[in-house]
Amino acid sequence: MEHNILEIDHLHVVFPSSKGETSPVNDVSLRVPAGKTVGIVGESGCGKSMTARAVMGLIHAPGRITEGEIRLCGRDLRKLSEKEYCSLRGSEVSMIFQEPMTSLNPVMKAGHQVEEVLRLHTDIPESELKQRVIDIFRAVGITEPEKRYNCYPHELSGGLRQRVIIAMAMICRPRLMIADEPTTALDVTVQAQILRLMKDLVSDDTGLLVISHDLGVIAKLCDYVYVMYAGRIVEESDIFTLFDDPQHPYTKGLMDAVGSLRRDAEVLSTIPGVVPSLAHLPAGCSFCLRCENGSDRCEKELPGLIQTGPGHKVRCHLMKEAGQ
Amino acid sequence: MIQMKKKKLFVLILAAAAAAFVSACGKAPAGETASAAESGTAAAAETSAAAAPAAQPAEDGLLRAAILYDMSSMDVAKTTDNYMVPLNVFDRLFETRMRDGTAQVEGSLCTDFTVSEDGLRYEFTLRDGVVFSNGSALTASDVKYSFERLLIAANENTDIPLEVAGGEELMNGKAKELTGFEVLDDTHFAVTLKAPNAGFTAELSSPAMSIVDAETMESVKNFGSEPADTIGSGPYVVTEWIANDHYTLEYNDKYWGAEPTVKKVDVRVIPDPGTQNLMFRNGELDMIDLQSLDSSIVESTYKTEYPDRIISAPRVGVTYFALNADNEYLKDLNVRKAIAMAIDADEIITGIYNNNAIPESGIIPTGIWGHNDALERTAYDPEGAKKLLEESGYKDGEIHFEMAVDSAADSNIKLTCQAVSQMLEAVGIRAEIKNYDHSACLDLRLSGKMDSFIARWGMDYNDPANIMYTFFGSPEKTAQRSLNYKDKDVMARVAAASSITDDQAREAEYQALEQKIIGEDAAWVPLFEELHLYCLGDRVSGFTPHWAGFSDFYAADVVLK
Amino acid sequence: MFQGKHSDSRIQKIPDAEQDIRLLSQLGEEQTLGKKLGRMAKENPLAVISAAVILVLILGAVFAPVLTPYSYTGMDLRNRLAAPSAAHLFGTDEGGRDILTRLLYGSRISLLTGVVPALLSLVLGTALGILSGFAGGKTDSLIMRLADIMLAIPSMLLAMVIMYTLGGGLGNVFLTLTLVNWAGVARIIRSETLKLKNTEYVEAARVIGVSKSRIMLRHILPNCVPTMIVLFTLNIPSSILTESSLSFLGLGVQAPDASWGLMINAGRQYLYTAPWLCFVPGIAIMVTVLAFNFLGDGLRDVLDPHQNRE
Amino acid sequence: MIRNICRRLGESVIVLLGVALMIFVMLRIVPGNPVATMMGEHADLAVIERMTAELGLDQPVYIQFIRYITGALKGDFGTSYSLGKPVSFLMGTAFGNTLKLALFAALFAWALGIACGISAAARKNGLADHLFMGVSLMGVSMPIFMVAMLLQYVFAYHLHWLPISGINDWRGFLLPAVALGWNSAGSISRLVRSTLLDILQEDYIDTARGKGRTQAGVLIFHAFRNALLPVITMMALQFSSLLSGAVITETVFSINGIGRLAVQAIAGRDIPLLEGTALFTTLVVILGNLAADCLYDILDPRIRKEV
Repeated sequence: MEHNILEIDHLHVVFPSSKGETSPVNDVSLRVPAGKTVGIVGESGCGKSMTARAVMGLIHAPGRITEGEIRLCGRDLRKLSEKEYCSLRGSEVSMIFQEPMTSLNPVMKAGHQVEEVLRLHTDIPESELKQRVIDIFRAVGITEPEKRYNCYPHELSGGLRQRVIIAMAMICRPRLMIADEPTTALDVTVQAQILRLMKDLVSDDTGLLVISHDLGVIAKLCDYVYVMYAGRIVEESDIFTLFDDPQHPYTKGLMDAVGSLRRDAEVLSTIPGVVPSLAHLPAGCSFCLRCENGSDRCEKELPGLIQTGPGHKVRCHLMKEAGQ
Repeated sequence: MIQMKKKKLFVLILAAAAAAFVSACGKAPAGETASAAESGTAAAAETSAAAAPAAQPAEDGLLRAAILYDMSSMDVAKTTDNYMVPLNVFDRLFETRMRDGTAQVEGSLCTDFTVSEDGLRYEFTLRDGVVFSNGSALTASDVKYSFERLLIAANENTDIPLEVAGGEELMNGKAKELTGFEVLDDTHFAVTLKAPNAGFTAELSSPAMSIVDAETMESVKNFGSEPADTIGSGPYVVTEWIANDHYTLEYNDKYWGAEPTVKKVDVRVIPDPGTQNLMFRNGELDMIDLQSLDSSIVESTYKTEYPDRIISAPRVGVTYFALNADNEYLKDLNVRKAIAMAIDADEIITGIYNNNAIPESGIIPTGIWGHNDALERTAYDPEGAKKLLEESGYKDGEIHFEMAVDSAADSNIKLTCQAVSQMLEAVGIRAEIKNYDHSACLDLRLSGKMDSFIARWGMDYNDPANIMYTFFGSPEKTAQRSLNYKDKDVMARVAAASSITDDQAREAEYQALEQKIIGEDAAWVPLFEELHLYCLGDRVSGFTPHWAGFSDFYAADVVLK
Repeated sequence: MFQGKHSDSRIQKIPDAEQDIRLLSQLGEEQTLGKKLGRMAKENPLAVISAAVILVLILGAVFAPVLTPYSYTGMDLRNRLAAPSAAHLFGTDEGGRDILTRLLYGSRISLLTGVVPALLSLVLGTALGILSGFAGGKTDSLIMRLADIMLAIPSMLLAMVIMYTLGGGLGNVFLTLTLVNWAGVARIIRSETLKLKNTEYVEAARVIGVSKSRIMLRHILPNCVPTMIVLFTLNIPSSILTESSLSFLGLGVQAPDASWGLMINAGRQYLYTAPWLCFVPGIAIMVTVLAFNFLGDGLRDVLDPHQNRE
Repeated sequence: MIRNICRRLGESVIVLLGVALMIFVMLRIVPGNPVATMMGEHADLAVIERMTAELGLDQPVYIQFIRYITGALKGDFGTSYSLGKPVSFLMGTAFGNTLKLALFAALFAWALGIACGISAAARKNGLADHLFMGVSLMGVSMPIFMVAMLLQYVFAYHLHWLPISGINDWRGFLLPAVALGWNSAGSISRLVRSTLLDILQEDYIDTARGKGRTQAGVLIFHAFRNALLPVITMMALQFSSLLSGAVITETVFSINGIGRLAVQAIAGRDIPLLEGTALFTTLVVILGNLAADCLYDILDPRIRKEV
């Protein structure tokens, strides 16, 4: 079995709040094999960003990880001291955040913000730093990199800012890169360029974890996908099976909502109802309220992840074990 | 990149410093019992302050003193509140010295003088061989110049030279020189007065009549600001003066008199009494003027720690409660009498001044020639005061007037105001305290519209006229003191009293006037005469303060160990 | 909105609008002020304690005559500077008056003198600060030069002018303190405004045509609240202490009456021999400042949208 | 930027003239005659009138103002009535001491203030946060004379580490600087904490943490730089107030500074000295605020693009 860059087992993240404890990440397990791009898809608020933050150890107080293991290239991140975690962030694992407009420090030059990563994690002499940044800028497709080096974030367009953030994330060649909604804030043309750029990032001993609610992005980038709903993984499979044969009702709903050029539906279909608030989740399958063939067994009893095919698991009572 | 460890260290140091700082001030400072009343406080009975630095040996003759406010000028013609330089750098024809309890006028530059039958013409003989610090001889023409310059400059101290014939004319520019002053030869001169004045020699001993060197004065533009130009014949010369910081006096080896033990005086401007207190107890000052410290501190600190080193001398003068006769209520004699009966001066003396004051009953204070011990005081009788007010038809609380307080006055005076205000309230008179800053307060008093106030008048020379004439000499003078005393002929008699030649007759006249003004008319309520306390450092063995209890003193009178 | 059809078989069944609105409302119920304060109480006990302390101070001020037997001006020259004892809980001052009584009576003046000018200068300073920061150009220069003048004029002289023209009442103390303090507040709020003026959401609001005054009120002012609360709490002690120096000029409270500032200044020379004269009012001021500070912080955490993001 | 500064300096001349005129007008409203105060107890109305006329104080205000301004332009700021020395000389010596004291105090205040502010913000509502808040608020609510006298008592009198008063060597500046600075440190730390808490919510803070910055590194190199604007303004205000003299600290530690001169000028209605100290304070306030405004452009590029 190829070795995995990232292994998450039964991860639980808990947020104490005035209305009792909520758990945006509930018993999540996933793998990012070397050389592969893995996606997490789901509506906003389903816990996908929280999972990514858990890996980076950037969960906002008062949230905290209560159970589960996160291993990066075999090292259990939860056992690291703050100092070790800091030396890891940006060099071994890096993250591209969602909002390019506000993810760069407004009072620091773009070039300096990228240079900072090198200064923190490498001992490249001061003189060479600027050149390395200009090279990475050119690599991520930033035109006139020397000029952009001295620009401030407010002088750059959204696309350019996202490229600077990507440059920042990849400059130290991290083993794992996490992209949280990398293209959401960008217009379509720039989106395509960014996606192509991210495709080339993955090499055989690194991994890419992409988080998005946009199935188009997932389809273009990912080899293997996890579908999350209300803090839990409801379906996981390789990209082709997922699109050809979505089994979990929620995944099917998502697929219908996307609509495709093949079907000429004038009106896109939607999933009735709304994502339940994490505070009062039903005991059983959290999708039961919105599921057409939701039965009372669904409501009471939490279905486990059933293996319905090679590399394909679904969390739904209706599924039958592969081969039965 | 700052590691977290270093920051934690920094925080710990900060916390430790804060803790030490808080605990140190929490317990009452070492050596002091908390208060005179009872000592059952949390004051740690730690021994007195950590060993003060060893006092330097006294042979270098250095005396370290401190003052609260810097002098504004070294020229006595331009200032009346700081006499340190005039007393030590210049000489006068006469000096007033405290000899076994009474102030005596003694010859200084004058060795002898004769007075004519009608008391108008004085002939003086100057001491021979006296030279200024720049070597030029002190002659009669210098004395004449010293009289004339006061009238020509015509600012503060003009009332003494004005008594000389021709003084008025010189001041108004009608005459070129002081006609009443004849220079007979280098060491003899004669002065003719406009009217006989028995206290003339006493007046010549006041700091204003310091003798300056005529030659230097001609060449110097702004006399009194540069130490180099300040040429006198006294025991010291000013070697350095940095405004608002310090000035230094050093022994003038050309001085004609006996050589004092103090060779150098370093006077530093220390505006905070608390700081002076600490510096003295830390051995950085050789003497301290306790006037500005609250008497409770003097009692609890100095009287316990340095019982044998305290010098006390009366601050010759009187602290009085002035009543403005123009005020609608205070113009009524009964109200003024009731006020006098309502104030218990003894309570104030014991409570606020810890017995560092002598009760006064009239205008001419204790220690001044002409003081009348026999003048009986208005007895403290609040019930009598209430009855008197009722008889005069005043309802309780109807009488109200303002008691002005100068915010620059020292805390004992302010406390006295509050005590008096409360005593008056007890008899139904509302005297509301209103603070004024120094200039506004003076302005209001000069305008004659200040209802009532408590202040201290310090005597400048040993003669009753210095207070009687200043307060009751003329309608303008009494108006400027916001007393507005009404009896014109009494005021005329006060003005005339100065020229009575026979001492007994003059004394009897002043005492009769005092009985009329205070006894009958109750123009003001005399309270007490403060004692001026000083404390000597361990390098000083003896000190005789100025006869009138000034804060300024003759450095020559300090004896170092 | 949420119309639209499902898969082909259920084209006609378009969910009705009310059901969706009801469901949507569950998402984030609009938090009424009462609920917010309730939440603050649970999450931030310090703010609650502070509110209680402020209430106690106000009650102490109001019911002062009931609480102590002594009169606050009654002098007892035999019992000067007595240390704290059973008879006098906080001891007596230089005039032999009971310090606890004067503290309670003094709180009437000092609480007002602390809070009112701080509030007035906050309102005046913030308004002019935001206006000058946001408008820029001529208005900015005019307001800032006015601020420079107010900062430069010696405050004691200003106090005296006000006293001799408008009289010495407490109102004029507030006026003086406000005139002295507002310039500092204006400059700091202006710097906040300059920073906020260039943020994306303010420019976005400007682009869609929101009027200038609305932008100032809806976008810039709420974001200045944290700094405003800090400036407010910092101005309280300085106003209380400055009041005593005004009293020396004849403005406001006069000697036998009590205020915390006056008590501390009167106790100055007895600091080494009778430290409680200074420490008791000093601690009272500090307790007041801490109370307003924690209450301010508590209010800010609740009201500030940033803070309570899930 | 340069054009902006020149315009500002032009405006400042108007402010200076405005203040100078206001002082004259104010002194006419407020009672108290400089000559009477100078002469004190022995003041005699006749002599006062004559001296007042001599000094030209009985002239209408605008004539006095014009005469003062023409004199000032020629560098002659008149002679102080109460101290008898030229105002420029008095201000010269006093300014030296006040400047040194201001620098020592500002250094101490800002170092302590910023360190406490950042540490308090780092652990919001933690023990450190409340400890620093208590210390800073104690500083703000204790009058300066108390801090000064207690420091003097403990460190100078008791422990003999530092001189009780006087500034003949640098050690003399330490205690006054701490006394003066403690109050300013309290304000700075409160403002730094509050602005930092705001900025820590921003997204670029997560980016910085994502780059591997430690908590302290994020606070100082990213968060604090964005919090500087209001902090710099408060520092400018504090420094100009320090430069216009701290009369209480100067009194307790016997420092011949501008503060004492200014108070003496007001108390004695000493017009030349009062004008001198007031104009000096105005200049210091103008330059302080101008420096702060220029720093805005350097610190926050978004503001710079407007100029």
